[in-house]
Amino acid sequence: MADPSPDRMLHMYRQMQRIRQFEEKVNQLFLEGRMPGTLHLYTGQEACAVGVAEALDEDDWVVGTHRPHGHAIAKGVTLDDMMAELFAKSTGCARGYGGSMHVGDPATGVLPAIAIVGGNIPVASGMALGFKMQKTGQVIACFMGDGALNEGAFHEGVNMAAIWDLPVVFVCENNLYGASTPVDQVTRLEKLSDRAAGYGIPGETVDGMDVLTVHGAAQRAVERARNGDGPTLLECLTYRFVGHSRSDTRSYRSRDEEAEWKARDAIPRLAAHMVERGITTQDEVDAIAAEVAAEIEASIEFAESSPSPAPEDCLKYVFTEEAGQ
Amino acid sequence: MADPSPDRMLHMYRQMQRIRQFEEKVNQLFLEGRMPGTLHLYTGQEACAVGVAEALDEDDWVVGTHRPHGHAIAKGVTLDDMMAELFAKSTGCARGYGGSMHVGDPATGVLPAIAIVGGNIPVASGMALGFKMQKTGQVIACFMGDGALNEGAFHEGVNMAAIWDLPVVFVCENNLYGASTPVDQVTRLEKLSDRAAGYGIPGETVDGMDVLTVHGAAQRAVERARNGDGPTLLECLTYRFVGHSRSDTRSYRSRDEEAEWKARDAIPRLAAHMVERGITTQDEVDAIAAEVAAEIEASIEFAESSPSPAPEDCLKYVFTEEAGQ
Amino acid sequence: MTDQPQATKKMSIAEALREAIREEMQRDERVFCLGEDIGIPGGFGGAFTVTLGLSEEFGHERVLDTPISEAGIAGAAVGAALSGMRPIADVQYADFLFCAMDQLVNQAAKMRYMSGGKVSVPMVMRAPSGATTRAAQHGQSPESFFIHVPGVKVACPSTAYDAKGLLKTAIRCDDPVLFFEHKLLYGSKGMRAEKGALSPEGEVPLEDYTVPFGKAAIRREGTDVTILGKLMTVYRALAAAEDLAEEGISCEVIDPRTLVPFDVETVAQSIRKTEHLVIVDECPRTGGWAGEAAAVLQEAAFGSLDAPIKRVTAPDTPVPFAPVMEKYYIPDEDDVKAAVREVLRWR
Amino acid sequence: MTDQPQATKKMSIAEALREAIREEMQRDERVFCLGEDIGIPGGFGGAFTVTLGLSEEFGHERVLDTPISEAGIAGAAVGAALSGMRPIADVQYADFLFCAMDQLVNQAAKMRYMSGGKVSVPMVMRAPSGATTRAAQHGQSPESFFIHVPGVKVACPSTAYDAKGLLKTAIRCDDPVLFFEHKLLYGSKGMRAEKGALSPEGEVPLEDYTVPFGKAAIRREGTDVTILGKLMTVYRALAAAEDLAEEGISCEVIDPRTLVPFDVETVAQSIRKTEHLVIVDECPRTGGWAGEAAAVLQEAAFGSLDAPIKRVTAPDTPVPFAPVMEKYYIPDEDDVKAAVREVLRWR
Ligand SMILES: Cc1ncc(C[n+]2csc(CCOP(=O)(O)OP(=O)(O)O)c2C)c(N)n1
Ligand SMILES: Cc1ncc(C[n+]2csc(CCOP(=O)(O)OP(=O)(O)O)c2C)c(N)n1
Ligand SMILES: [Mg+2]
Ligand SMILES: [Mg+2]
Repeated sequence: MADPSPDRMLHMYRQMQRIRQFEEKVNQLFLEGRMPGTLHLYTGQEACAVGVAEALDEDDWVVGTHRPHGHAIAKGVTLDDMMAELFAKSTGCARGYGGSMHVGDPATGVLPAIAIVGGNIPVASGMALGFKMQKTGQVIACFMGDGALNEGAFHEGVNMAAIWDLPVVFVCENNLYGASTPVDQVTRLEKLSDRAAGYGIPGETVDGMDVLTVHGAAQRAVERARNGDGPTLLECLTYRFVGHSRSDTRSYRSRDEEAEWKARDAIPRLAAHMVERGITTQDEVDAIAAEVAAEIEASIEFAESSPSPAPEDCLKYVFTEEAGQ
Repeated sequence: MADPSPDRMLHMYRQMQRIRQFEEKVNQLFLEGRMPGTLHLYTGQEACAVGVAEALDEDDWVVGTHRPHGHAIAKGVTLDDMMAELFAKSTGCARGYGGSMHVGDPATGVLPAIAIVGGNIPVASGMALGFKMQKTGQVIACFMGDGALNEGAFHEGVNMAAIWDLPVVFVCENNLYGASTPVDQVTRLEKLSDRAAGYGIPGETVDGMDVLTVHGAAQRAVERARNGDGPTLLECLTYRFVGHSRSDTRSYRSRDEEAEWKARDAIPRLAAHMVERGITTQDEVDAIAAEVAAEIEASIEFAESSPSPAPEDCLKYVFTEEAGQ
Repeated sequence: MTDQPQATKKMSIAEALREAIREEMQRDERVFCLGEDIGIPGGFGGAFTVTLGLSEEFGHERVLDTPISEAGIAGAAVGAALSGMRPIADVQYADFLFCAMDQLVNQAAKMRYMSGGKVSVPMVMRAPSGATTRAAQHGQSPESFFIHVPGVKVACPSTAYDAKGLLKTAIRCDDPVLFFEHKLLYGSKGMRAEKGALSPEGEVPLEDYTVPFGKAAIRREGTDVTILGKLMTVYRALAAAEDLAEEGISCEVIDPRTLVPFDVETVAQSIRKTEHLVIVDECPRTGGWAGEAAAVLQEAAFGSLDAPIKRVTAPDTPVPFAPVMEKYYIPDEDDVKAAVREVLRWR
Repeated sequence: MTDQPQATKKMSIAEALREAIREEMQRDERVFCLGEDIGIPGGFGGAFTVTLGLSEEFGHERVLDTPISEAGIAGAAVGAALSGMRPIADVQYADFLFCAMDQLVNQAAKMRYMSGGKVSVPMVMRAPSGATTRAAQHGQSPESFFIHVPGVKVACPSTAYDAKGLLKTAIRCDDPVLFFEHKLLYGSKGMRAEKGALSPEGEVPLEDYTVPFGKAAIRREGTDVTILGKLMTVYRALAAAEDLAEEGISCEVIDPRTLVPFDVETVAQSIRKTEHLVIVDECPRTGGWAGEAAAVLQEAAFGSLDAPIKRVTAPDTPVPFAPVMEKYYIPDEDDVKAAVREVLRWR
């Protein structure tokens, strides 16, 4: 399949850099005690979010998981909005109400991430139903981990999307573990995308460490969705380079395995690909990384200088009419 | 495949007659206002319950659905116990606490039926887990309708049974409708047993109007389960000859369709098969039917002359230690 | 109660609900129904006939039959609402809400808050409540669970007028609404009629009107004791009040109409007059709505209360099957009368 | 409190729970654990380390890692219990109980009743509760939902001693028990430690003992006001009592230890002495446990109460993320002190 345009590839590279660097920074801030809450880092999986998001139009949507930074940034939530949210500031994309696990921004087509494993799947189907009924031509990409495939919500949500040919792409990021649990301990399937057959929809498994491969598969799935041919289950084989959450020493997996996957890092891989084809130079690539680093520093400044919500603001936004109750 | 022994075939015939006649009677009692509650009749599907139950040992278990009379009678709950329960008497199999939708009797290996569609599936897997851990060699058959396959509970329960090779047989009675909803409107699959592939377990679709076919398939599935080879999804194609529940005029399906299926009634079919092979005579078959009719009359007498629970008995059986709270 | 417009028609609650849905679907393209067996040609119109005929009128896309997937239904409603639609979802029996609990409690109720107010979830989830000799899994009154879910509103109509007016408010509300209907109040006709049903019919305006959330209705005025009930127990309370009047006891009967928001003030005012409060509820006692109402009102009306607040509720048991036990289980007018006499002994 | 045997060891609540499980698994072959990430070699020992090391000791069959399938887990526990086992299931955060609600409410709680007492479901479902800057879907305190489910018991240990003793009672109980543990009380060590945790350690007997259900503990004696709290709020109440003592206000602090059964009498007796009651609870206010307790106690101690019962609870909102808002959300000692002063103004 033909590569995307050079501009798009460069943009993909920038987006992956944004995610990677954003998370490296927030992890550091978190460990320094400057950032509250908990963190599930996406590091290593960037190609999945970016490959998919770049197959979507601006007014398409995504909905993420408990590990949503990548999904949100890839679809366009700004680093300022992200950083301020993680800093619990009222300039954050969720005004400090959501934090790391619920980042999103309707202005960029990102639903608040849903941190209940599998919980976003029926919601995504519902949104796709809404698109179809309103004939908007929009598509939603619903991200999920390998672990989510065993939730009842997956089953009900995917089946509904299947029978009604809804415009949704189910993206399963199979990073081999659900928290500490190896995927082969919780399913008998070798390929998770084989679950698609149970709903009569296409399933495809691709290299989730190659953004161009993900992008190609996502484009096909998005096209099917937009044409009224219904959902696809797209499995991206990937790996999180880091622990499940802040308190994970990763003793349940081997350092060899980690090294093997890190060698397949999607970010240098795309850079090498582009340099090889003469699409860009290593200098330009390095410049992008440096620009992103500066952006991130700026976002920290933005966040740190932003106001916190007032304590009693916690009473707001329960209902649309504040005085409703 | 070889037929079961003549004795077993005659017993199967008797069991199907028991279910059929029991329900014809309770329906009449119900319409006359002599019986309280609601009813979901199993009429037409008798071959499924009987074919499966006859493949089980006495200390094996079954768990039924909202349409459980057949499951319970097939596994050995007596007509007296059944009738008294439906009459809400304290001699009923659930002492009048459960009624039609919750018939069962642990003494015969029948869990109280679970009337939440799909709700019995995780429970069945759990019981099978208990059998496996205790190395009892027991098996449980879990009945469900075609509609239950779209519940999240199906997905979670079947997957668990699959990954742990649990001794359970999932019996899907596909009677073409979930209440008024045609099965092809709620799934893209032609064969529901194809869902089995999503869990890496065997699936098989059989003629649910032929008790010997069902029995053969059930035997294979029970054997797999007992040998530690895990669960099977057994789809029985069948039909309820009557409405979904007492208040169903069946306007959502055609009388032609009904006639077609009624022509395949499993009860005369087994009788004909046995008579043809010289296993029995029409007279003997008629005698069985007459014996069953007498049994049912006796059960009505038993039920009607049994005491009702006292009103305040409703406070009992919440906890094991009555004074616990 | 809001002023009633001129043209009215006698309707059952099922009919009034159907009217509300029909009018809202005519008024607003975004409104649609989804649920099990709601629109199948020749089908039931839902478990209690509420959507009967609507798929013929509006098409099967807007009266959408779903698989038996309650979490999927609730999630579909959440998502469709987020996309700009106005879904009216339903479960056939309120008991099945437990299958959809994550979607209702963790998603529908929290989406707006988690987004910092940037999204909203205008959906209605209808659920038939109450015991009707169908035993433990088809007779629960789970409305109390939902008053404990910040982010959802809870409506409980007991008359045909309210059924239409409250449902319209619910459909137009930008927040998720749990809408509980009592099986014995529907007045469904034909084979779907319920044994022992009360089926109150009422004059219902044919024009557009709404009943606001959070405004209780005084169903009967009185001076000696306030009785608070909802859904079916409003009628139990009214029957008790009728009988007690003959004994010279004057009862004020109040129907909150919505549990969230709850009109504390109307009840508190009544207590200031009557100095006695009895709460009648079909939910099991412990942790139920009656307890919450008692807790709020003992505070709001402290000093006015001449006696402890008495709760008349279902006991802390599942719903039994046997009609004799079920009758004992459901609070009835005799239970209410006994409670009223008891609180009045403190005078 | 029951008499404490001799040999004891200082333990955190996480350790005490682990001890209870270990001893019960040694004592009774039927006892086993199932849940997510509880037994993976090199793994976490569950979300809060409670099962750490147990799979090494008892094998992976008895410390069974499950798929992420909460309804499946709960159902497996129900079924295994019905087959004669004694499962201890868990969810990683109490918020996920909503995914298993049908199995818990419609199956576990009702199986015995629906069978007319012929079967029983001896299972424990453990659930970590409480807000810890993880926002709306990982910080709920859903215990109040379960007091409204007839057929399940509800335990809420606040000390290491109780954690071990109540969990043993739960495991030996023939009925389903919902067992709520507070995340800030575990005292989990290392990287799994919680920020802002209280982690009370306590002397825990090394021998076998149980703490009975339905017997409240008086955590501090006093004469002016009774404060009822559970889990984390017991400590908020004790801190408030400490401060108020300096103002000359003497508080009695009571910890119910189990919500179902609930020890009304111990609290009522205290009220007869103090004539004032404040209830502190991290559950959202409306429909929460504090309301139920208030409703029961206004009746049980009517006439003794000199002031309305005051509830100090989380507000009717989801759990916010921002720590400043979360601090406002969670009832703390200042809120308790203000409430105590308020009820005492009625003297
Ligand atoms: C319903 C539910 N159960 C459990 C959890 C706790 N939990 C959070 S992430 C996680 C593992 C998820 O695994 P997977 O779906 O593979 O996603 P990954 O973390 O690998 O991205 C678990 C068990 C949860 N958030 N929601
Ligand atoms: C969770 C749940 N949802 C809905 C229902 C209402 N209901 C009872 S039976 C039924 C249809 C079931 O269809 P199927 O599984 O095919 O079984 P059948 O009735 O055909 O035997 C429905 C929707 C229920 N009992 N439980
Ligand atoms: Mg994973
Ligand atoms: Mg069916």
